[in-house]
Amino acid sequence: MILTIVMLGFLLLGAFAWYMEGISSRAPRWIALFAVIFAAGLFASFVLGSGTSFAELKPLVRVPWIPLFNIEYALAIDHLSIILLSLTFMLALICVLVSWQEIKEKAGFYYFNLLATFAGIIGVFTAVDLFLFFFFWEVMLLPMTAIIAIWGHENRHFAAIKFFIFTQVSSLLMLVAIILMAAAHYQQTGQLSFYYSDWLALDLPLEYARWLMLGFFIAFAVKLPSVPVHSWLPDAHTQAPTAGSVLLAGVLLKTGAYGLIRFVIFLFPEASQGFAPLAALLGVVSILYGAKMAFAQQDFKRLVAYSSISHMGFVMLALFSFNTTAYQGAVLTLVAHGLSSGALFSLAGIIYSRIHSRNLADMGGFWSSAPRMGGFTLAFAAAAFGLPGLANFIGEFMSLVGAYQVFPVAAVFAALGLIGSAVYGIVLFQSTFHGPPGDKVEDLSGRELVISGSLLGLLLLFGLFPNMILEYSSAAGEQLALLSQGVSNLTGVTYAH
Amino acid sequence: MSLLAWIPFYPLISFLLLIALGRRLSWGLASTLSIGAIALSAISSGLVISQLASADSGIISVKLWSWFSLGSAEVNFSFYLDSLSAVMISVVSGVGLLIHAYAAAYMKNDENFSRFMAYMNLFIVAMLILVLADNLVLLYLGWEGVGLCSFLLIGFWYQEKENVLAARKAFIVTRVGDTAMAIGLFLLFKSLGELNIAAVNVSASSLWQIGDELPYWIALLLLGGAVGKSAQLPLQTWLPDAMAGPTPVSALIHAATMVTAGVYLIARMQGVFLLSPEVMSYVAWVGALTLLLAGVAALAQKDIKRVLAYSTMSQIGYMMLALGAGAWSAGVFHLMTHAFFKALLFLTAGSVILALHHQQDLFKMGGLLKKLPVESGLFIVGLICLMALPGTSGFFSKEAIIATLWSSPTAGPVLWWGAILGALLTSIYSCRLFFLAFLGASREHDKVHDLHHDHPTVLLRWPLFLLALLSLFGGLISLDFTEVFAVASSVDAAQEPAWLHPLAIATPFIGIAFAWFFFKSYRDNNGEALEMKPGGLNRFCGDGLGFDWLYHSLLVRPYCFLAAINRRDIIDQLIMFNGWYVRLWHDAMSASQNGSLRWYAAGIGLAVVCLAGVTTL
Amino acid sequence: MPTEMAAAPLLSNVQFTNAMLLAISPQLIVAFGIVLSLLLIAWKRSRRMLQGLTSAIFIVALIASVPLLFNNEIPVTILLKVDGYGVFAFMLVCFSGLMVTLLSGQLLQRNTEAHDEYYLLLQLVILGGGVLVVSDHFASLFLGFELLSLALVGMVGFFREGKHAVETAFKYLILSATASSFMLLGIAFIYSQTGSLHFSLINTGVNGADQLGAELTNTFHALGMLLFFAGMAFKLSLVPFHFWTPDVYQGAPTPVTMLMATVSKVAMFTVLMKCLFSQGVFVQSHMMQLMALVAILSMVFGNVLALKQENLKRLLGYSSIAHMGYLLIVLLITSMQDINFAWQSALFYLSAYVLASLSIFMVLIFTTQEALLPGQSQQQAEDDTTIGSWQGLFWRKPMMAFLAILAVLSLAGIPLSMGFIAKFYLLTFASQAGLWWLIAALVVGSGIGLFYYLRIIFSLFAAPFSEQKAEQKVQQQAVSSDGTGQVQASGNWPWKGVLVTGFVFAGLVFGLYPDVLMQVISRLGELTEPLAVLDQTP
Amino acid sequence: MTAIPLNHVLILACILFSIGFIGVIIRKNTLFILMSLEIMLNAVGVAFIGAGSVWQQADGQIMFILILSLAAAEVAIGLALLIRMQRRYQSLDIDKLSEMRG
Repeated sequence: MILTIVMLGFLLLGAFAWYMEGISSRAPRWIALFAVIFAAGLFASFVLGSGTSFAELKPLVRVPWIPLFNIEYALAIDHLSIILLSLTFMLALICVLVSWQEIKEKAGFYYFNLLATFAGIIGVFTAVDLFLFFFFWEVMLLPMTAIIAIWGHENRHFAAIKFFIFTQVSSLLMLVAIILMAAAHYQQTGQLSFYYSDWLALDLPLEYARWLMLGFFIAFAVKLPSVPVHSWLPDAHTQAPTAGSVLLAGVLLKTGAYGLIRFVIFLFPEASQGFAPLAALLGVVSILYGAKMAFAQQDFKRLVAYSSISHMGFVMLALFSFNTTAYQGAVLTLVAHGLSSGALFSLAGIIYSRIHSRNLADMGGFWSSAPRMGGFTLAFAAAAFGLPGLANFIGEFMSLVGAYQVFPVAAVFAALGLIGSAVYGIVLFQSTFHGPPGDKVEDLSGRELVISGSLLGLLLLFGLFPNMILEYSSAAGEQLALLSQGVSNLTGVTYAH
Repeated sequence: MSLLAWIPFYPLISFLLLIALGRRLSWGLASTLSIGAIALSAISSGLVISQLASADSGIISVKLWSWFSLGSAEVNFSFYLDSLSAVMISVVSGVGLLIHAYAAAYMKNDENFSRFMAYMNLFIVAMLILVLADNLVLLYLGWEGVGLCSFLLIGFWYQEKENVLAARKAFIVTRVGDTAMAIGLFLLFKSLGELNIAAVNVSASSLWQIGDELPYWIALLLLGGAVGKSAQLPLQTWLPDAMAGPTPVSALIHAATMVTAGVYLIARMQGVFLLSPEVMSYVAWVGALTLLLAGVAALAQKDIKRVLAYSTMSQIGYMMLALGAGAWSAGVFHLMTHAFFKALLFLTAGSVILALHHQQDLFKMGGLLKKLPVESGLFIVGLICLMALPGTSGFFSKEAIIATLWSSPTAGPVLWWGAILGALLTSIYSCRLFFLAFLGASREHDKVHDLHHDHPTVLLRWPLFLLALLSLFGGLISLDFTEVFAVASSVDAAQEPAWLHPLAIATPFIGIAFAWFFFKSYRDNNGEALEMKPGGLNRFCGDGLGFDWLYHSLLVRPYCFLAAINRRDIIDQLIMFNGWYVRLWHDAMSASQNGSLRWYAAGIGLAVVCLAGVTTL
Repeated sequence: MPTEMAAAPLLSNVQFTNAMLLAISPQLIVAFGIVLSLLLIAWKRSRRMLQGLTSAIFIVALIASVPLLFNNEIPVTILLKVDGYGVFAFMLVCFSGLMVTLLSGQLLQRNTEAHDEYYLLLQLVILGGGVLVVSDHFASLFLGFELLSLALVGMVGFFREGKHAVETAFKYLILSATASSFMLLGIAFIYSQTGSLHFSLINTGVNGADQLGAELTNTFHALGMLLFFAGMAFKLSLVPFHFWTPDVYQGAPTPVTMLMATVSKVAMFTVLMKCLFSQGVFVQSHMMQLMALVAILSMVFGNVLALKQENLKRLLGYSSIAHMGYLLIVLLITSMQDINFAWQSALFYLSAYVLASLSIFMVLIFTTQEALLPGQSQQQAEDDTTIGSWQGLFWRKPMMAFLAILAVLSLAGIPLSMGFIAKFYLLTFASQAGLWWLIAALVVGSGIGLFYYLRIIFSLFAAPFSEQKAEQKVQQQAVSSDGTGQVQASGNWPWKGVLVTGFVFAGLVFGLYPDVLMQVISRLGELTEPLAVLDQTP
Repeated sequence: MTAIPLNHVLILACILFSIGFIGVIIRKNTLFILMSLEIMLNAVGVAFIGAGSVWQQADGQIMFILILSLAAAEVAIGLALLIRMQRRYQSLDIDKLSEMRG
């Protein structure tokens, strides 16, 4: 129930912020800040105070919504959701903070949209009725699109439309798959159901499951995104306002990965295992292509956007390796990438606020005037290219170690991505902070220090003590490995664990 | 927490303080902080090593915390000290301390002094973690950490474009090696389920036979990492460019410590390497080829630091050769002595450069013997160690290497001759360097900057004296690696020709004699302008034998080209082509909405006819 | 040559009972209302009174329909058959008529011409629609069809001084007459082969028609079906009979466009469904393929045509083409079992579509009223309303813009709106029937559609006019309000806010909690298990 | 007297209908278009009456009467519009009515 309150709270406080806009131009951001902190606190107290184990999906609420189709309002959380929800809250805070000075026009409506997006994301991470999941999946798009389209940069409408159409078209396929799944449940049990746990019990013919899996997979692959359906992302990231980019890269991409884990791999273990080689290939191609494209970019945010594609390639590869280590690595990569790319986008916003350009050619030599900013940029770029000690390294390393057990060749090619990431990471850092000093830029302000510092702190924390996250993903990882073992017993294909 | 754990911790604290406080710290405070931290590390190292001597197992280890686990294998944040890492930490903290002291003086006037010292401290942290790591992942952490520091320090003067590019190159080229190493780790973990160094070495030898395929690949991939970090063929190209960094950096990172990490890695993983004689011989060959190539390239350099850089490459080639030949102790011994004398050479060169207002071109120096007698003396000490004249530390270590080569199963006479030739080259380029810089008459710099005017003498001189002492007498230190290295196959000295040793000892003198006559014009220069002969060969050697060109045209240019032509993302274009296509349809269909009633009626009729056709067919 | 007498010819002695009278009471109320209106006009020509009377008639008809909703089906002579679905459709029709009445007042007031006929014609249209939705016979279909069409022609060209009045009216008249000729020829062919004008083929001369439906072997019968379908498709503006749509949508007065988009579509589709289902068309594979083809073409090309359209009314015209294409999916049933679910899907979809269309046209009317320049007739302003003219509406009139957004989202089929649930129905239906090609076309069409729907929404959010322009506008408005005080007074029509808020509320409620409506619709049939459709394996 | 086969009647109706339809398409004068529409409707009437006589029902003829009234209504509206058109455009050329397009 608490999550429902959080979502409603976000919406109501968002509306309140919107209303308050007319009264005080400063009120909306304080309301938003309060909303996020309050919600995070509520969530934390709930999770920590509940005293129950979340190793298995724990239902929170289940009430009928559309009885005719047996659609329910059902929420549940497990460790994966908790990890991703925590990431969401963290980045929500960052989003509010980076918007602090940036958004001056229509701030009330802006914070309403921001909070509505958070609400939608929370819904996605907790819904266990697939219709509800789809509902949230779409609902989180709307305010996000509004954020891009209203407060974005010069080419915002194009980017917003592209973003929306990509996700919408792919998710219609998912909707068809959801409907067919529910119908399959009807045929097997005589009752329509969209409930996740009910679906887990279904026994589908492999041929049929393959098609359904594909429907889900395409939707999530677009969101992840994976080559060749990635191209909405560079545009959307580039054109979005800073908080939009942070949210997109930090959390929205993770919904794709979340979907892959929960609704592709666990729902269709057999089918997705058959599909795994192709998915791994897509992952590897994403890694290399993303790295190469990132290197080619002249636009700070575009570069980071392509780097996200590259990093999500690791996640794809790892998830479809059906291996405990790889799974843990993938989950950690999700968190780490959320933090590091969020940080890089924040920095892009901070630099943009100084020089009003995202073009790397307009930058250079900032170190002399803004050493702190330089230090943080370096640290986050280092996180992006997987410097050990930061969380990204553990994530990628475990992903690759795990993937290597199953797809050695793919993992070797994926490892080449480490070189590619170093290339673009270094280029990014050097073309902003190295070189002859140009215009003087102001160094980080106190608020910006808090943003960067907290993100770096978390990256270091999870880099040095990754067990804080890993221990929560080990159970699911082992389940995954067991699942694939079960399948390989059936199919005769053996996988190393 | 045990003393061992504290060793990297002091510089870490110092790093954090320096970064946090930045320019607010005065020179005095900043240098005290950074040097003090290293001093504490050095003292702790000494204490720990003395503890090690009394330890029964010959090992001290400490587990700080459990880092993460790969399946059933725990990867811990723990340190492991045995005699090999003891040598390394003493070199790192000892030489590091001296270089820090020197650097504090050298960089005194730089506005970013505390940032510089912070990086240096961070480097020491990373390097200590590298050598103390008890598992390969932690080692990799240090490995990447030193790479990052190297990057930062090469690009410390970031306003110059060359420095920026050199830093980029250094990082990316070593990253190529690192990736190979990472893949090696994947393979290692897949096959052994373990990444703890000691455990790997043990289970490798128990699980595999000599000549198995798995250890071959693992060793080869680890070698890939080693050649990247240690600037060996074929990933050597970054080191000469790395000289763009401040000279103390070159001394610390690109001569004494980081570049020898590859040697350390191979020595550390000897359990795996021993199982693959083929890779051992590759190691030897890589070392031999690098030392010859670097020797030749050093002969054609104009920049004093680049000569030393190639010389470093060449000396590491010796270490590799030693490892490849199975002379583990000799290799590590040479690592240590090389750290002493190469640090000395670099730091002295730094003093010279400082005195000459950042003039690094050898052809514009000359006659420094009279103007800078102390520095000249120190440089001579360094050079004789480098040439391995009898009695110096370099002599002991290099002779130990050459002695094992002839009859080693993985090396052999050819490589022995290579090593001798390398020694010959070493003495020739050393003499050339000395002649050009110190003999003859001054060519451009009539006035020499008074070093001690604004640099503290004590810090600028005393480290050099200490290093000179170490260089001269460091050969007397005896290292005992029996606990670490498996006993090398006994060399049957009886079968070796008797002239081997005399020839090896005589080689440097032959080189000196040759140089004495060949470089007469350099030696007897009277102050007239000197130019390097512009011949193609000179240029070829000067550019490092064309590797840069090769990589540039084979890898860099195609990658940039690919990136440039596909900047707009062909896949995106393909997808957006659909948009174009739909728009085309839109235009076509819109044209049919021409407003004419009769046309619309005809459209209906046509539609009916067509549909009737479709239905009946 | 078949000689046996077909059962139940047009002229037969059927007892007319009270139940029948009750069953068609809503239609009778409207018919009676027309007479009443005529009398009112004769007595006193008052715009407001007539408008009030018309609204009252529609409201009474709506109320009268409610008790009929869950009745069993009642044949009223052989011409009509009143069942729940038809009643529900009639309520949609009537509700749309009510909205049109309410929204026409402003427009008529601005026109100095006579306007009494307008409401009469409107009532005739509703009556025509009312007859259509309950008809069970080709004759009644024909009557309803023509009643609706001819009255509409009158309304389309009502403001004869309008820029496009003649052109629009002529296009609609001639094309619609052509189409109805096609349809009539089709009916004649069908009649010639079956010997019955009744929808149901039972007891007719068609071979094997004692079961419901049969594969057609007779060319003229097939041709008849085709021609009949073509005539209906014209009214539903399905590709390739869609040519007239954008021109007429643009040229007609906006309330009339609204009428065409709602009443005409609902009535036509309902009767088409009734007819085709009664004829057992689902076993005629040719017709099924034909309809599938038309559906796919409509979905894709409707959206393609709207892609770069700037004129809002034209754009909505194109969008309606696509929507009727989507809706055609429900006609592609595979067996009797599907019929109920097809009805539910269709009615829910139509409700969503009607609500969205009403909302968006309402916003269109309101916004042009406010932005009217002096000397510009409202009709002209509406005809020329482009997407750009809604620029920045959100910042000026948030509620109205929100209604527009909700309507557009509904048309685009995105959650939070009824349109999404409607699309969910269609997808459920299509995936059960295994209509993969249609699903593909739906996905592609929706994708293309998003492009222009989002353009509308973004325009609402875009920065308002530059200050200079806005100032100019303010000045102009000041001038105009000084000149004609009456216009200013009527600009603040008090119901406006109520209407907008009501529609927003309805849209949100039905979008978020569609069960309210679903339960009603699912109880209309009551004959079979509502989800029996799911029993088949796809 | 042999009965005329139904198909003949229907084919006649088809031909008549096509003539009318072609008239609608090719005629530029609005008046002729209206007349062509009448032909089309009459063709339908022929078909109905033919079919009705085959089935021995009055239905066909009733339909024909309905069609006649439709035709009358249509022509009435059409002629009214025609007058408007003549006034406004001083022409009866239907092709002038193509202002809305695209």
